Amino acid sequence: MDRSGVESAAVSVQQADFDVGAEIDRLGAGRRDVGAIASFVGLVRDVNDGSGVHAMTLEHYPGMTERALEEIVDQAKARWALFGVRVIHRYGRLEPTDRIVFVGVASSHRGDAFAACEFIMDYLKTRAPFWKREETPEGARWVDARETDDSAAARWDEGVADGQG
Amino acid sequence: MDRSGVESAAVSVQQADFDVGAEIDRLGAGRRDVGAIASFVGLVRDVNDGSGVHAMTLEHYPGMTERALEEIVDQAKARWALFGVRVIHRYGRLEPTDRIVFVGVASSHRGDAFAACEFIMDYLKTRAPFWKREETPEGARWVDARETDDSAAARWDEGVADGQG
Amino acid sequence: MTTTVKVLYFASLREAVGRSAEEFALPAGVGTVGALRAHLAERGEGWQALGAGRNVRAALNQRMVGAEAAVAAGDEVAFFPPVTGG
Amino acid sequence: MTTTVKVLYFASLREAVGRSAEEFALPAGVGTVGALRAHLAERGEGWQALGAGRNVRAALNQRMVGAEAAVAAGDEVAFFPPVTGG
Repeated sequence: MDRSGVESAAVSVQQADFDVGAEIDRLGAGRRDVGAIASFVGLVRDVNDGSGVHAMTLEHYPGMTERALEEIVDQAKARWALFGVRVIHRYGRLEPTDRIVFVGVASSHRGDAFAACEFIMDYLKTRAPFWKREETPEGARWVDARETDDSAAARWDEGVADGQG
Repeated sequence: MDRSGVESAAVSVQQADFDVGAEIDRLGAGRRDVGAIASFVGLVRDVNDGSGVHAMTLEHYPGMTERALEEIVDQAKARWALFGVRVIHRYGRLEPTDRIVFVGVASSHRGDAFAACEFIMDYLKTRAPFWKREETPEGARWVDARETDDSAAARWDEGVADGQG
Repeated sequence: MTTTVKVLYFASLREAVGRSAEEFALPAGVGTVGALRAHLAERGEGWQALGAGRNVRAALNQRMVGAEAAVAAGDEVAFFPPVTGG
Repeated sequence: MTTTVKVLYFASLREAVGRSAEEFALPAGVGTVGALRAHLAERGEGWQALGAGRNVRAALNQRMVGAEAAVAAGDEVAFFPPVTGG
Protein backbone atom coordinates (compact mmCIF):
# COMPACT_ATOMS: atom_id res chain seq x y z
CA MET A 1 0.00 0.00 0.00
CA ASP A 2 3.01 2.24 0.34
CA ARG A 3 3.43 3.66 -3.15
CA SER A 4 6.92 4.99 -2.62
CA GLY A 5 8.66 1.75 -3.52
CA VAL A 6 11.17 2.39 -0.76
CA GLU A 7 9.51 1.32 2.45
CA SER A 8 11.10 2.29 5.75
CA ALA A 9 9.71 1.10 9.07
CA ALA A 10 6.43 2.88 9.70
CA VAL A 11 6.40 2.04 13.40
CA SER A 12 9.00 2.35 16.18
CA VAL A 13 8.57 1.54 19.86
CA GLN A 14 11.61 2.82 21.71
CA GLN A 15 12.99 4.36 24.89
CA ALA A 16 15.01 6.98 23.01
CA ASP A 17 13.76 10.44 22.09
CA PHE A 18 13.20 11.31 18.42
CA ASP A 19 13.81 14.25 16.07
CA VAL A 20 10.46 15.70 14.98
CA GLY A 21 11.83 17.89 12.20
CA ALA A 22 13.83 15.02 10.69
CA GLU A 23 10.80 12.71 10.83
CA ILE A 24 8.61 15.25 9.04
CA ASP A 25 11.30 15.86 6.42
CA ARG A 26 11.59 12.13 5.77
CA LEU A 27 7.84 11.88 5.15
CA GLY A 28 8.18 14.26 2.23
CA ALA A 29 11.55 13.09 0.96
CA GLY A 30 12.04 11.32 -2.37
CA ARG A 31 8.74 12.30 -3.95
CA ARG A 32 7.54 15.47 -5.65
CA ASP A 33 3.79 14.93 -5.31
CA VAL A 34 3.44 15.25 -1.53
CA GLY A 35 1.37 18.34 -0.85
CA ALA A 36 0.46 17.90 2.80
CA ILE A 37 2.11 16.57 5.95
CA ALA A 38 0.03 16.52 9.11
CA SER A 39 1.74 15.57 12.33
CA PHE A 40 1.17 15.23 16.04
CA VAL A 41 3.50 15.27 19.03
CA GLY A 42 2.30 14.17 22.47
CA LEU A 43 4.20 15.47 25.51
CA VAL A 44 4.28 14.63 29.21
CA ARG A 45 2.32 17.27 31.18
CA ASP A 46 3.15 18.24 34.76
CA VAL A 47 -0.53 18.05 35.71
CA ASN A 48 -3.21 15.41 35.21
CA ASP A 49 -6.61 15.11 36.85
CA GLY A 50 -5.68 17.88 39.27
CA SER A 51 -2.45 16.40 40.61
CA GLY A 52 1.11 17.42 39.97
CA VAL A 53 3.11 14.87 37.99
CA HIS A 54 6.85 14.58 38.60
CA ALA A 55 7.39 11.80 36.13
CA MET A 56 5.66 8.85 34.54
CA THR A 57 6.63 5.37 33.48
CA LEU A 58 5.15 3.87 30.35
CA GLU A 59 4.74 0.10 30.40
CA HIS A 60 3.93 -1.74 27.19
CA TYR A 61 3.43 -5.23 25.74
CA PRO A 62 6.50 -5.92 23.58
CA GLY A 63 5.55 -7.64 20.36
CA MET A 64 1.87 -6.82 20.54
CA THR A 65 2.62 -3.09 20.67
CA GLU A 66 4.38 -3.06 17.32
CA ARG A 67 1.73 -5.30 15.79
CA ALA A 68 -1.13 -3.13 17.06
CA LEU A 69 0.48 0.05 15.76
CA GLU A 70 1.18 -1.54 12.37
CA GLU A 71 -2.45 -2.62 12.08
CA ILE A 72 -3.61 0.91 12.87
CA VAL A 73 -1.28 2.26 10.17
CA ASP A 74 -2.57 -0.32 7.67
CA GLN A 75 -6.15 0.68 8.43
CA ALA A 76 -5.30 4.33 7.83
CA LYS A 77 -3.61 3.48 4.52
CA ALA A 78 -6.63 1.44 3.42
CA ARG A 79 -8.94 4.32 4.23
CA TRP A 80 -7.11 7.38 2.87
CA ALA A 81 -4.71 8.05 -0.01
CA LEU A 82 -1.43 8.29 1.88
CA PHE A 83 2.17 8.35 0.68
CA GLY A 84 3.84 7.77 4.01
CA VAL A 85 3.02 7.23 7.67
CA ARG A 86 5.34 7.31 10.66
CA VAL A 87 4.48 6.38 14.26
CA ILE A 88 6.98 6.53 17.13
CA HIS A 89 5.96 5.73 20.71
CA ARG A 90 8.34 5.81 23.64
CA TYR A 91 8.24 3.67 26.80
CA GLY A 92 10.06 3.76 30.12
CA ARG A 93 10.42 6.71 32.49
CA LEU A 94 9.60 10.17 31.14
CA GLU A 95 9.37 13.61 32.72
CA PRO A 96 7.20 16.67 32.00
CA THR A 97 7.96 18.27 28.60
CA ASP A 98 9.40 14.95 27.32
CA ARG A 99 8.00 13.74 24.02
CA ILE A 100 5.88 10.57 24.24
CA VAL A 101 4.51 9.96 20.77
CA PHE A 102 4.89 11.15 17.18
CA VAL A 103 2.45 10.53 14.34
CA GLY A 104 3.15 11.96 10.88
CA VAL A 105 1.19 11.44 7.67
CA ALA A 106 2.04 12.55 4.11
CA SER A 107 -0.59 12.85 1.39
CA SER A 108 -1.46 14.83 -1.73
CA HIS A 109 -4.10 16.88 0.06
CA ARG A 110 -4.56 18.19 3.57
CA GLY A 111 -7.96 16.62 4.24
CA ASP A 112 -6.59 13.07 4.00
CA ALA A 113 -3.46 13.95 5.97
CA PHE A 114 -5.37 15.52 8.87
CA ALA A 115 -7.99 12.78 9.02
CA ALA A 116 -5.47 9.93 8.94
CA CYS A 117 -3.24 11.57 11.57
CA GLU A 118 -6.12 12.08 14.00
CA PHE A 119 -7.52 8.60 13.27
CA ILE A 120 -4.17 7.01 14.11
CA MET A 121 -3.91 8.94 17.39
CA ASP A 122 -7.49 8.07 18.37
CA TYR A 123 -7.01 4.37 17.62
CA LEU A 124 -3.61 4.31 19.29
CA LYS A 125 -5.19 5.73 22.45
CA THR A 126 -7.62 2.82 22.72
CA ARG A 127 -5.86 -0.10 20.96
CA ALA A 128 -2.10 0.15 21.50
CA PRO A 129 -1.04 -1.68 24.70
CA PHE A 130 0.60 1.10 26.70
CA TRP A 131 -0.09 1.96 30.33
CA LYS A 132 1.00 5.09 32.17
CA ARG A 133 2.01 5.12 35.83
CA GLU A 134 2.36 8.64 37.20
CA GLU A 135 4.48 9.81 40.12
CA THR A 136 2.60 12.50 42.08
CA PRO A 137 3.02 14.10 45.52
CA GLU A 138 0.30 11.68 46.71
CA GLY A 139 2.27 8.69 45.46
CA ALA A 140 2.38 6.66 42.27
CA ARG A 141 -0.84 5.80 40.46
CA TRP A 142 -1.90 4.09 37.26
CA VAL A 143 -3.65 6.49 34.91
CA ASP A 144 -7.29 5.61 34.28
CA ALA A 145 -8.48 5.31 30.69
CA ARG A 146 -10.75 8.14 29.59
CA GLU A 147 -14.21 7.57 28.23
CA THR A 148 -13.56 10.45 25.82
CA ASP A 149 -10.84 8.33 24.21
CA ASP A 150 -13.32 5.54 23.52
CA SER A 151 -15.79 7.96 21.98
CA ALA A 152 -13.04 9.63 19.94
CA ALA A 153 -12.11 6.26 18.44
CA ALA A 154 -15.74 5.23 17.98
CA ARG A 155 -16.58 8.15 15.69
CA TRP A 156 -14.28 6.65 13.04
CA ASP A 157 -16.30 3.41 13.15
CA GLU A 158 -19.40 5.42 12.36
CA GLY A 159 -17.48 6.98 9.50
CA VAL A 160 -16.92 3.52 8.01
CA ALA A 161 -20.62 2.72 8.25
CA ASP A 162 -21.50 6.00 6.51
CA GLY A 163 -18.93 5.43 3.78
CA GLN A 164 -18.30 2.47 1.56
CA GLY A 165 -18.91 0.03 4.39
CA MET B 1 -5.70 35.11 25.08
CA ASP B 2 -2.15 33.79 24.96
CA ARG B 3 -1.60 32.46 28.46
CA SER B 4 2.16 32.07 28.21
CA GLY B 5 2.94 35.64 29.22
CA VAL B 6 5.75 35.69 26.68
CA GLU B 7 4.16 36.34 23.32
CA SER B 8 6.20 35.86 20.18
CA ALA B 9 4.82 36.72 16.75
CA ALA B 10 2.15 34.19 15.86
CA VAL B 11 2.22 35.03 12.16
CA SER B 12 5.02 35.41 9.62
CA VAL B 13 4.72 36.11 5.90
CA GLN B 14 8.11 35.66 4.33
CA GLN B 15 10.11 34.56 1.28
CA ALA B 16 12.55 32.51 3.34
CA ASP B 17 12.16 28.85 4.20
CA PHE B 18 11.53 27.83 7.81
CA ASP B 19 12.67 25.10 10.25
CA VAL B 20 9.71 22.85 11.07
CA GLY B 21 11.35 21.05 13.99
CA ALA B 22 12.43 24.31 15.61
CA GLU B 23 8.95 25.80 15.21
CA ILE B 24 7.30 22.77 16.83
CA ASP B 25 9.84 22.81 19.68
CA ARG B 26 9.13 26.51 20.30
CA LEU B 27 5.40 25.78 20.60
CA GLY B 28 6.07 23.54 23.56
CA ALA B 29 8.93 25.52 25.11
CA GLY B 30 8.66 27.31 28.43
CA ARG B 31 5.61 25.49 29.75
CA ARG B 32 5.10 22.11 31.39
CA ASP B 33 1.38 21.70 30.73
CA VAL B 34 1.44 21.34 26.94
CA GLY B 35 0.27 17.83 26.12
CA ALA B 36 -0.40 18.08 22.40
CA ILE B 37 1.13 19.82 19.40
CA ALA B 38 -0.63 19.38 16.05
CA SER B 39 1.04 20.77 12.98
CA PHE B 40 0.72 20.98 9.24
CA VAL B 41 3.23 21.56 6.45
CA GLY B 42 2.08 22.36 2.92
CA LEU B 43 4.49 21.60 0.07
CA VAL B 44 4.66 22.48 -3.63
CA ARG B 45 3.61 19.46 -5.73
CA ASP B 46 4.94 18.75 -9.21
CA VAL B 47 1.43 18.01 -10.48
CA ASN B 48 -1.86 19.89 -10.20
CA ASP B 49 -5.09 19.34 -12.12
CA GLY B 50 -3.31 16.90 -14.43
CA SER B 51 -0.45 19.18 -15.52
CA GLY B 52 3.21 19.10 -14.58
CA VAL B 53 4.31 22.04 -12.47
CA HIS B 54 7.92 23.27 -12.78
CA ALA B 55 7.51 26.07 -10.29
CA MET B 56 4.97 28.47 -8.88
CA THR B 57 4.95 32.07 -7.79
CA LEU B 58 2.86 33.12 -4.82
CA GLU B 59 1.53 36.68 -4.95
CA HIS B 60 0.02 38.21 -1.82
CA TYR B 61 -1.46 41.46 -0.48
CA PRO B 62 1.13 42.87 1.94
CA GLY B 63 -0.49 44.27 5.05
CA MET B 64 -3.81 42.54 4.57
CA THR B 65 -2.12 39.12 4.53
CA GLU B 66 -0.69 39.50 8.03
CA ARG B 67 -3.93 40.99 9.32
CA ALA B 68 -6.04 38.18 7.82
CA LEU B 69 -3.79 35.49 9.29
CA GLU B 70 -3.81 37.16 12.71
CA GLU B 71 -7.61 37.29 12.68
CA ILE B 72 -7.76 33.60 11.83
CA VAL B 73 -5.40 32.84 14.74
CA ASP B 74 -7.51 34.99 17.08
CA GLN B 75 -10.64 33.12 16.05
CA ALA B 76 -8.95 29.79 16.76
CA LYS B 77 -7.82 31.03 20.18
CA ALA B 78 -11.33 32.21 21.02
CA ARG B 79 -12.75 28.85 20.04
CA TRP B 80 -10.35 26.35 21.58
CA ALA B 81 -8.12 26.28 24.66
CA LEU B 82 -4.74 26.89 23.05
CA PHE B 83 -1.35 27.73 24.55
CA GLY B 84 0.40 28.74 21.37
CA VAL B 85 -0.21 29.09 17.65
CA ARG B 86 2.29 29.64 14.84
CA VAL B 87 1.52 30.37 11.19
CA ILE B 88 4.21 30.88 8.54
CA HIS B 89 3.33 31.42 4.89
CA ARG B 90 5.87 31.98 2.14
CA TYR B 91 5.50 34.06 -1.01
CA GLY B 92 7.56 34.45 -4.17
CA ARG B 93 8.86 31.72 -6.48
CA LEU B 94 8.83 28.15 -5.16
CA GLU B 95 9.61 24.79 -6.72
CA PRO B 96 8.22 21.27 -6.15
CA THR B 97 9.09 19.89 -2.68
CA ASP B 98 9.55 23.45 -1.33
CA ARG B 99 7.60 24.24 1.84
CA ILE B 100 4.76 26.77 1.40
CA VAL B 101 3.00 26.97 4.74
CA PHE B 102 3.36 25.87 8.36
CA VAL B 103 0.63 25.83 10.99
CA GLY B 104 1.37 24.59 14.50
CA VAL B 105 -0.91 24.56 17.54
CA ALA B 106 -0.12 23.66 21.17
CA SER B 107 -2.81 22.69 23.67
CA SER B 108 -3.41 20.51 26.72
CA HIS B 109 -5.29 17.89 24.73
CA ARG B 110 -5.10 16.54 21.21
CA GLY B 111 -8.72 17.22 20.24
CA ASP B 112 -8.32 20.98 20.55
CA ALA B 113 -4.91 20.94 18.87
CA PHE B 114 -6.11 18.97 15.83
CA ALA B 115 -9.32 20.98 15.44
CA ALA B 116 -7.61 24.36 15.69
CA CYS B 117 -4.83 23.35 13.28
CA GLU B 118 -7.26 22.16 10.63
CA PHE B 119 -9.56 25.17 11.20
CA ILE B 120 -6.66 27.56 10.63
CA MET B 121 -5.66 25.79 7.40
CA ASP B 122 -9.24 25.74 6.11
CA TYR B 123 -9.77 29.43 6.86
CA LEU B 124 -6.37 30.37 5.49
CA LYS B 125 -7.27 28.63 2.22
CA THR B 126 -10.33 30.83 1.73
CA ARG B 127 -9.51 34.07 3.58
CA ALA B 128 -5.78 34.80 3.36
CA PRO B 129 -4.97 36.86 0.24
CA PHE B 130 -2.50 34.62 -1.59
CA TRP B 131 -2.66 33.65 -5.25
CA LYS B 132 -0.67 30.91 -6.96
CA ARG B 133 0.62 31.18 -10.51
CA GLU B 134 1.94 27.87 -11.81
CA GLU B 135 4.54 27.31 -14.55
CA THR B 136 3.56 24.25 -16.60
CA PRO B 137 4.64 22.84 -19.99
CA GLU B 138 1.51 24.49 -21.41
CA GLY B 139 2.55 27.88 -20.04
CA ALA B 140 1.90 29.84 -16.87
CA ARG B 141 -1.57 29.84 -15.33
CA TRP B 142 -3.29 31.18 -12.26
CA VAL B 143 -4.56 28.41 -10.04
CA ASP B 144 -8.34 28.32 -9.72
CA ALA B 145 -9.86 28.28 -6.26
CA ARG B 146 -11.42 24.95 -5.32
CA GLU B 147 -15.01 24.62 -4.27
CA THR B 148 -13.87 21.98 -1.80
CA ASP B 149 -11.90 24.69 0.01
CA ASP B 150 -15.07 26.74 0.46
CA SER B 151 -16.96 23.76 1.83
CA ALA B 152 -14.04 22.82 4.11
CA ALA B 153 -14.14 26.32 5.63
CA ALA B 154 -17.94 26.40 5.78
CA ARG B 155 -18.20 23.33 8.02
CA TRP B 156 -16.59 25.36 10.82
CA ASP B 157 -19.33 28.01 10.47
CA GLU B 158 -21.89 25.29 11.07
CA GLY B 159 -19.91 24.32 14.14
CA VAL B 160 -20.30 27.87 15.50
CA ALA B 161 -24.06 27.78 14.92
CA ASP B 162 -24.28 24.47 16.76
CA GLY B 163 -22.19 25.77 19.64
CA GLN B 164 -22.50 28.91 21.68
CA GLY B 165 -23.50 30.94 18.61
CA MET C 1 -8.78 66.69 2.09
CA THR C 2 -8.59 63.63 -0.08
CA THR C 3 -11.45 62.90 -2.45
CA THR C 4 -10.06 59.67 -3.83
CA VAL C 5 -9.93 56.00 -2.90
CA LYS C 6 -6.91 53.81 -3.40
CA VAL C 7 -7.83 50.81 -5.54
CA LEU C 8 -5.64 47.70 -5.70
CA TYR C 9 -5.83 44.76 -8.09
CA PHE C 10 -4.25 41.34 -7.59
CA ALA C 11 -3.35 38.22 -9.54
CA SER C 12 -5.33 37.54 -12.75
CA LEU C 13 -7.41 40.66 -12.15
CA ARG C 14 -4.26 42.79 -11.96
CA GLU C 15 -3.17 41.36 -15.30
CA ALA C 16 -6.59 41.88 -16.89
CA VAL C 17 -6.85 45.57 -15.96
CA GLY C 18 -3.16 46.24 -16.59
CA ARG C 19 -2.35 47.90 -13.27
CA SER C 20 -1.78 46.97 -9.65
CA ALA C 21 -2.92 50.20 -7.94
CA GLU C 22 -4.42 53.60 -8.64
CA GLU C 23 -5.90 56.61 -6.91
CA PHE C 24 -9.47 56.89 -8.11
CA ALA C 25 -11.81 59.86 -7.63
CA LEU C 26 -15.10 58.52 -6.30
CA PRO C 27 -17.86 59.58 -8.73
CA ALA C 28 -21.13 60.95 -7.36
CA GLY C 29 -23.49 58.12 -6.46
CA VAL C 30 -20.77 55.51 -5.96
CA GLY C 31 -21.03 54.72 -2.26
CA THR C 32 -20.43 50.98 -1.96
CA VAL C 33 -17.78 48.47 -2.96
CA GLY C 34 -20.28 46.88 -5.33
CA ALA C 35 -21.10 50.20 -7.01
CA LEU C 36 -17.38 50.97 -7.36
CA ARG C 37 -16.80 47.59 -8.96
CA ALA C 38 -19.70 48.08 -11.41
CA HIS C 39 -18.38 51.54 -12.29
CA LEU C 40 -14.85 50.26 -12.95
CA ALA C 41 -16.18 47.35 -15.02
CA GLU C 42 -17.52 49.92 -17.53
CA ARG C 43 -14.07 51.28 -18.35
CA GLY C 44 -13.73 49.05 -21.41
CA GLU C 45 -11.09 46.57 -22.65
CA GLY C 46 -9.86 44.35 -19.81
CA TRP C 47 -12.16 45.87 -17.19
CA GLN C 48 -14.98 43.46 -17.91
CA ALA C 49 -12.94 41.13 -15.65
CA LEU C 50 -14.72 43.07 -12.87
CA GLY C 51 -18.14 42.46 -14.47
CA ALA C 52 -21.18 41.09 -12.70
CA GLY C 53 -20.73 37.51 -13.92
CA ARG C 54 -17.11 37.22 -12.75
CA ASN C 55 -15.98 35.64 -9.51
CA VAL C 56 -14.41 38.69 -7.89
CA ARG C 57 -13.71 39.21 -4.18
CA ALA C 58 -13.18 42.56 -2.49
CA ALA C 59 -11.42 43.93 0.56
CA LEU C 60 -12.07 47.29 2.20
CA ASN C 61 -9.18 48.66 4.23
CA GLN C 62 -7.59 45.19 4.18
CA ARG C 63 -10.64 43.25 5.34
CA MET C 64 -12.75 41.01 3.12
CA VAL C 65 -16.18 42.58 2.55
CA GLY C 66 -19.33 42.06 0.53
CA ALA C 67 -20.66 44.32 -2.26
CA GLU C 68 -22.82 46.26 0.20
CA ALA C 69 -19.86 47.65 2.20
CA ALA C 70 -19.89 51.47 2.28
CA VAL C 71 -16.84 53.11 0.70
CA ALA C 72 -15.67 56.69 1.27
CA ALA C 73 -12.80 58.94 0.25
CA GLY C 74 -9.53 57.83 1.84
CA ASP C 75 -10.44 54.13 1.86
CA GLU C 76 -8.31 51.36 0.39
CA VAL C 77 -10.33 49.01 -1.78
CA ALA C 78 -8.90 45.86 -3.34
CA PHE C 79 -10.36 43.56 -6.00
CA PHE C 80 -9.04 40.06 -6.62
CA PRO C 81 -10.02 36.52 -7.62
CA PRO C 82 -10.79 33.90 -4.94
CA VAL C 83 -7.62 33.21 -2.96
CA THR C 84 -5.49 30.11 -3.59
CA GLY C 85 -2.76 30.08 -0.95
CA GLY C 86 -1.89 27.42 1.57
CA MET D 1 3.11 -31.45 22.84
CA THR D 2 2.29 -28.47 25.02
CA THR D 3 -0.84 -28.56 27.14
CA THR D 4 -0.46 -25.08 28.60
CA VAL D 5 -1.20 -21.49 27.64
CA LYS D 6 1.12 -18.60 28.35
CA VAL D 7 -0.70 -15.97 30.38
CA LEU D 8 0.59 -12.40 30.68
CA TYR D 9 -0.55 -9.63 33.04
CA PHE D 10 0.14 -5.91 32.63
CA ALA D 11 0.06 -2.68 34.61
CA SER D 12 -2.29 -2.57 37.64
CA LEU D 13 -3.45 -6.12 36.92
CA ARG D 14 0.15 -7.37 36.99
CA GLU D 15 0.57 -5.74 40.38
CA ALA D 16 -2.71 -7.14 41.72
CA VAL D 17 -1.95 -10.76 40.78
CA GLY D 18 1.72 -10.48 41.74
CA ARG D 19 3.19 -11.83 38.53
CA SER D 20 3.79 -10.76 34.93
CA ALA D 21 3.68 -14.13 33.18
CA GLU D 22 3.05 -17.81 33.78
CA GLU D 23 2.54 -21.09 31.97
CA PHE D 24 -0.95 -22.30 32.87
CA ALA D 25 -2.40 -25.76 32.23
CA LEU D 26 -5.79 -25.30 30.62
CA PRO D 27 -8.39 -27.05 32.85
CA ALA D 28 -11.07 -29.19 31.23
CA GLY D 29 -14.00 -27.05 30.14
CA VAL D 30 -12.01 -23.83 29.81
CA GLY D 31 -12.18 -23.09 26.08
CA THR D 32 -12.52 -19.32 25.80
CA VAL D 33 -10.70 -16.22 26.99
CA GLY D 34 -13.71 -15.33 29.15
CA ALA D 35 -13.77 -18.78 30.79
CA LEU D 36 -10.03 -18.59 31.44
CA ARG D 37 -10.47 -15.17 33.05
CA ALA D 38 -13.32 -16.43 35.28
CA HIS D 39 -11.24 -19.45 36.27
CA LEU D 40 -8.22 -17.33 37.21
CA ALA D 41 -10.41 -14.87 39.16
CA GLU D 42 -11.25 -17.74 41.56
CA ARG D 43 -7.64 -18.17 42.66
CA GLY D 44 -8.10 -15.96 45.72
CA GLU D 45 -6.32 -12.89 47.14
CA GLY D 46 -5.49 -10.39 44.39
CA TRP D 47 -7.10 -12.44 41.62
CA GLN D 48 -10.50 -10.80 42.06
CA ALA D 49 -8.95 -8.01 39.94
CA LEU D 50 -9.93 -10.33 37.06
CA GLY D 51 -13.50 -10.62 38.37
CA ALA D 52 -16.65 -10.04 36.36
CA GLY D 53 -17.22 -6.48 37.57
CA ARG D 54 -13.73 -5.25 36.69
CA ASN D 55 -12.77 -3.40 33.52
CA VAL D 56 -10.34 -5.93 32.06
CA ARG D 57 -9.24 -6.24 28.45
CA ALA D 58 -7.74 -9.30 26.83
CA ALA D 59 -5.45 -10.14 23.94
CA LEU D 60 -5.09 -13.57 22.29
CA ASN D 61 -1.79 -14.13 20.50
CA GLN D 62 -1.15 -10.38 20.66
CA ARG D 63 -4.48 -9.26 19.22
CA MET D 64 -7.27 -7.65 21.26
CA VAL D 65 -10.21 -10.04 21.57
CA GLY D 66 -13.54 -10.37 23.33
CA ALA D 67 -14.47 -12.91 26.00
CA GLU D 68 -15.86 -15.32 23.40
CA ALA D 69 -12.51 -15.89 21.66
CA ALA D 70 -11.53 -19.59 21.63
CA VAL D 71 -8.32 -20.43 23.47
CA ALA D 72 -6.23 -23.59 23.02
CA ALA D 73 -2.98 -25.02 24.31
CA GLY D 74 0.02 -23.10 22.96
CA ASP D 75 -1.78 -19.77 22.83
CA GLU D 76 -0.56 -16.56 24.42
CA VAL D 77 -3.29 -14.83 26.42
CA ALA D 78 -2.85 -11.41 28.05
CA PHE D 79 -5.05 -9.59 30.56
CA PHE D 80 -4.72 -5.87 31.24
CA PRO D 81 -6.66 -2.71 32.13
CA PRO D 82 -7.85 -0.34 29.36
CA VAL D 83 -4.80 1.15 27.64
CA THR D 84 -3.58 4.68 28.41
CA GLY D 85 -0.75 5.43 26.00
CA GLY D 86 -0.36 8.26 23.52
